Amino acid sequence: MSTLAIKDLSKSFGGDTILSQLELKVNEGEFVSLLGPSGSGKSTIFHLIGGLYQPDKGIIELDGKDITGQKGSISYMPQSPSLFPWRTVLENVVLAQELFEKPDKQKATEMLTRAGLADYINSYPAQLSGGMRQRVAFVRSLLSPQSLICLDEPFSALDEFTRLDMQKWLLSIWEEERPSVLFVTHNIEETIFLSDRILVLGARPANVIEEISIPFDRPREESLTLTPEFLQLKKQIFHTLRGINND
Amino acid sequence: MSTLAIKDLSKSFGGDTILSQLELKVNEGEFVSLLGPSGSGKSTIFHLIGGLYQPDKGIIELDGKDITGQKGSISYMPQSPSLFPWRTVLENVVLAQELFEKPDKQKATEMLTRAGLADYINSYPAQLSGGMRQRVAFVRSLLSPQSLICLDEPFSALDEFTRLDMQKWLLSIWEEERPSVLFVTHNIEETIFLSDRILVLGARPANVIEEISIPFDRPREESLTLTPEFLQLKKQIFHTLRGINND
Amino acid sequence: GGGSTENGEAEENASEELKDITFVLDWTPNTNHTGLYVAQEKGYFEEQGLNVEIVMPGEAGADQMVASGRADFGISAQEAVTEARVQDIPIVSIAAVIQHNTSGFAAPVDRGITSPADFAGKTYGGWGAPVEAAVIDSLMKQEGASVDDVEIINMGEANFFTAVERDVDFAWIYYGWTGVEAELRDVELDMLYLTDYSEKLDYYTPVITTNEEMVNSDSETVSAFVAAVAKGYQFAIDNPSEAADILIEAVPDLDPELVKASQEWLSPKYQDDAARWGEQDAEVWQNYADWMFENELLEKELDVESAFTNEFLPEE
Amino acid sequence: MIRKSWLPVTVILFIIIIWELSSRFFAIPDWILPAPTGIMTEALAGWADYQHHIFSTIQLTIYGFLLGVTIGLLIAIALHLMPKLREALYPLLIMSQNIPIIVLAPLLVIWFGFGLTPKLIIIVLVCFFPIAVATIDGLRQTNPELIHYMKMAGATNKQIFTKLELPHALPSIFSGLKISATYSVMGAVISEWLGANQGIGVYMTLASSSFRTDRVFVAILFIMILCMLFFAIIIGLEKLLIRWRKDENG
Amino acid sequence: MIRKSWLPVTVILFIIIIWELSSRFFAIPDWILPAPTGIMTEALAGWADYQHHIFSTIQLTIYGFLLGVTIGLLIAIALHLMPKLREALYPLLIMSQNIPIIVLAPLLVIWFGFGLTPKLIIIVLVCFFPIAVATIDGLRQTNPELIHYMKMAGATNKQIFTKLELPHALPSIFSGLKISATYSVMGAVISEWLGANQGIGVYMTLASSSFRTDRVFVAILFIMILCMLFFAIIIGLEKLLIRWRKDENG
Ligand SMILES: Nc1ncnc2c1ncn2[C@@H]1O[C@H](COP(=O)(O)OP(=O)(O)OP(=O)(O)O)[C@@H](O)[C@H]1O
Ligand SMILES: Nc1ncnc2c1ncn2[C@@H]1O[C@H](COP(=O)(O)OP(=O)(O)OP(=O)(O)O)[C@@H](O)[C@H]1O
Ligand SMILES: [Mg+2]
Ligand SMILES: [Mg+2]
Repeated sequence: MSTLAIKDLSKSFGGDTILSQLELKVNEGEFVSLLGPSGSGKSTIFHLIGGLYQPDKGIIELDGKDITGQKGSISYMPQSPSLFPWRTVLENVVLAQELFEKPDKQKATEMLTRAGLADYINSYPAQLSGGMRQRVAFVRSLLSPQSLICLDEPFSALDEFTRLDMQKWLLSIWEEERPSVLFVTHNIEETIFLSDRILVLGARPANVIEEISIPFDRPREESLTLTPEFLQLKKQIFHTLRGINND
Repeated sequence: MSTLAIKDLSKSFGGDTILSQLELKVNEGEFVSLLGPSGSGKSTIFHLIGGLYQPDKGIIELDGKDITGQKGSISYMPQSPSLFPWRTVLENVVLAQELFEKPDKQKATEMLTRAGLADYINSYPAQLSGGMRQRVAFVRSLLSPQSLICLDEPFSALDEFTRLDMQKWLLSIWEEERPSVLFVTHNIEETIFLSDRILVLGARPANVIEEISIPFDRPREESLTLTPEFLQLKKQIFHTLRGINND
Repeated sequence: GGGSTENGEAEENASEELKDITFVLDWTPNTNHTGLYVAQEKGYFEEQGLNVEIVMPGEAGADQMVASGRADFGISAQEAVTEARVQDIPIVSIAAVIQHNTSGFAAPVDRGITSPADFAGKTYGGWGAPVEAAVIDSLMKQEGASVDDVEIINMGEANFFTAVERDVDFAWIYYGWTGVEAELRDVELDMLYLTDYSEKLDYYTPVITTNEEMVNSDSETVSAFVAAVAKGYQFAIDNPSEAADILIEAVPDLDPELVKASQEWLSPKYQDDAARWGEQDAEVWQNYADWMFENELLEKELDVESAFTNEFLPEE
Repeated sequence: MIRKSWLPVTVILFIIIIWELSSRFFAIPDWILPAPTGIMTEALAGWADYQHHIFSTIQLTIYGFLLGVTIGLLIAIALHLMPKLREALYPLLIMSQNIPIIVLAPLLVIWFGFGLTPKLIIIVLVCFFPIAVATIDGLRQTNPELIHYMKMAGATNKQIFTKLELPHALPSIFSGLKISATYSVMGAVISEWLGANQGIGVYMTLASSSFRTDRVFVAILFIMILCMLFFAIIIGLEKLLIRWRKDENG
Repeated sequence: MIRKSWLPVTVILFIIIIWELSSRFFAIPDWILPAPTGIMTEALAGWADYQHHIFSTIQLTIYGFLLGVTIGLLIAIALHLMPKLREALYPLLIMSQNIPIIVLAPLLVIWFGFGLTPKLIIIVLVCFFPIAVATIDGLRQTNPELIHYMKMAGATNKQIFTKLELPHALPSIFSGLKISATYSVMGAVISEWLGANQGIGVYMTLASSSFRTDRVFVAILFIMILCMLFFAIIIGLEKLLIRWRKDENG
């Protein structure tokens, strides 16, 4: 349960300005998604929040405290799984937790089982399929102790059903513990189904060009995705994105 | 333009049987998709076709020739980009071509431009976003000289529009040169839009549990995805997959 | 009266506490060192109230160890002591182990080297010191030849027998060890001793050394030590075969056959024509230092008086 | 293990046979290159006389190697964690490898006497460098993607080091250990030339100065056996500690 | 480069100053440890007399190092490409590092005389090993994901080697090159003790046998300078060849 506020954030690599005067806010217990074309700077925003890069300009605040350039404030799932090849699945998922407290292997085992990896607890990453590795990274981020969760395309390598299952799981955890979530995805349905608010990033230099509040009640059911309101919203976002791409 | 025939293929890792007596055929110039739950063995099938692993049993034939355990017969795009960190984007995309002939840097540059990477031709992989790396790997596979193309979730990290753009590009190349394509994806719309035929893999040990021929004419337009027939087909496949997942 | 008191003290020391002494050799143990090992085995050191440890210097080199006081006594040679003292290194020679220089130039007989004149046109294998060329030159000059006609190469780690197999025709050896080994092997050598050609080159090698500090402030220990060593060499002079056995016993890794033969050859040469074992003559020191200075092997003249002393040798 | 080692054993046996035959055929004198049978005879006959030398050297090697490896690792870790220090001290490390024993020996003996200390210093000097260089290089080559993850996850520098960089550098560290282990035995032998009363180094110089080439080769034989033993232990440890690699390729 | 090197220079200067001061303060005799000023005086005064020694050693070092590196690389590559060969020959490689010069010297002299050959053999023996071990280990650590891709793409073993394994092993190879370069100068000096008429090794033994400790240190000074030069060249080459690493972290 944290509030994230990004103010006037700019970042460039070499000569290329990637982000320019970005403003962004995630309220306490809110689930916010970022949508934007490939290469627009979504992962870069995460890296800045996580303190990996120093911004050229701007401030990042968590609960009113300036955390610009400061590491360890968020629970993070990177775009590529980034598992340690010499650690088993179980040892990998407790890694983030290990950095702050005694790892809870009991809970880790339960969560891995929930993610359909019960048989792979003692396997090494190289023995897993792409989607399995992604789920391991997902479980790892859920086990981190921080209350702001940043997920970078967590379900991109999953089939529709595993994905739906994971989404529902994520929602149930979210509804129970109410962490603030910042979520990157390319899947419009997913983003509507999960979010309170969607921020659409424009092409370079990226900034929030549209903000969409999702009106649907919680808890949400899978059947929601078949309602006309849902499809209407999907179409709207689709057109916004098309606008960016045709620029 | 090749024919691929997989006969009675079995493979296990350690004690786990992943594939059991799999039968699969890709006809000359055909576009075939594989759908299946995460961890069902799709990538493993590719690895077997590519000769990386030796099957426990069974034969893989290309144009009637036994290529079981033989490498280099397919143009391949792996699930994770697998780019060489010390090669620039341009040097990376010509890699597969380099193995057999003098690389055509002219054509490579053109294709990178088509993939929206014109500004990144001389960048290193570490400087790219996730989606960009995936496009580099895609261009690399298109530049390989072999006529059977195996693509393992090539567009999973792309936003809807870049993805659509890449799909259309792939289709245009396919219609022009008519290679045989074996395609893995988790996106049901994508698979209907692109394929002649869809093979649905069941849970472990995997085998083809359903085969769906796509009746739509070619060339296909984007608008196809909004037709009721398309939606009907999508629903049908969705149910098939749900069936597997509920087992 | 005074003498007996001293002896009494020494005995008292022996029964109580022995003084620890470190003695450093110049190389690996060989028959040059027999007297030391005899003194060790026969308890002559203990009689003098000393507990002596004999160490090999390895790469460290004996002279610096002795000069710095890390070792109390050591083995060196007159030429080294001369060079060292000229560099202000405070070591002093306190006894000559062998009266006359037993080194010389040796060549297998098939090289036909029977006099220094024959060196011309041949290859000499040495260790690269300027003194070698000077010595060869002074021998050859007497017969009207010059060192310029000798090819000098450095044979480094290779030993005499190896070197003469290839490239090298003659080398500078101690007859008492390498020459005796040749006899054992039935390798026939032509041996040209330095002493046969030049008085000035009859210097003391090896000698026993200590540092100035010991000489000046602990003469008692030095006397006691030299007394024991002298007794040891006297024993080796009188009983070559038994002395050889003692050395072999003390250093079992040596080749017994070589030690025995070498001891047989060397025993008469320890004292030779001197009045007592260990005696050194100022003239010998002066001659060789002058020779070195003339040949530009020394940067300044040696103060012969302080380079050696006979004062610790037992009265005969 | 057993199944795999027949090949090198065969090669070594083959070399020994060739050596024996050419020794006999060309009648190479013993004092130049003794035949293997001659060496073996001496090795067996003299065992009681020289075995104390061998145990002494083994002991020295173990102390020196452990000390050298510890120091090498500590230096590498310190220099890795403090880049300023690395800049400042790297040249000194290199210099340390260029002080000839002939110069160092007198100084060491003058400062530390003829005891264990100067010998250990020599072995450490020989051992620590390959370890230090390999470890520093290994630590620097950690996958940057994983470092990024660790930083984002809030790992402290110490955690990044212990949980990521160190396990990642393990293969490099073992590569350095292998080189160091190989040098440590020779280092011990050399250190014994610095004034010792026992040890293979002493035995060898004595043998060499009394022209007993066969004994010199007995000494070499034991140096080699010791060295292979050390190397085998390192490889065993490597297999034990770097398990995942095998699984990955399996 | 220039900006970065002030730190090590400072440290070295600091050490030299401490040394000079303690030399004076404790009145350490010149023949034990000459003061830096004394060494510099001799270095300047004697330059004309000893410079030919230095050039001779430089030449020897370069030949030996290049030969050693070439052989080390070739061995590593051969053993990597032929695992059977690796099994068979690896023990021999280790053994080669355990033949003491004292034993090898006579044999080399008998077989090759006192010329250039035996010296090159010594340097090669010293140089090739770190390179070979580091290269073999580097080649074996190639990212298996990339190897899988290359195999699937139909790369021949040769292509996998040249296009993937070799570039991937470059950092390890440079790690080995750094160790070897450091040893090569010392190797050349040692090889000169094996019978040479000029070279730093000869200059040093002469100085040592005539108790000119200041000259011994002049020799060491030049050994160190040479070594640092070699090392700097290797690091320069590394920077030139392994460009992408810098970009990646930048
Ligand atoms: N380390 C870096 N050095 C140079 N350029 C970089 C670096 N990291 C990112 N970039 C550039 O920043 C831009 C945004 O990258 P980012 O990874 O944030 O995109 P993204 O929105 O996450 O895209 P995707 O959806 O494809 O993952 C890209 O153009 C990329 O080339
Ligand atoms: N090298 C290996 N060692 C052991 N098990 C393996 C190995 N490679 C794959 N497997 C197992 O084979 C099964 C199938 O893996 P595969 O990568 O083919 O799945 P997939 O269908 O591609 O899944 P995804 O959609 O998640 O990529 C998994 O259970 C995985 O754990
Ligand atoms: Mg991204
Ligand atoms: Mg897969």
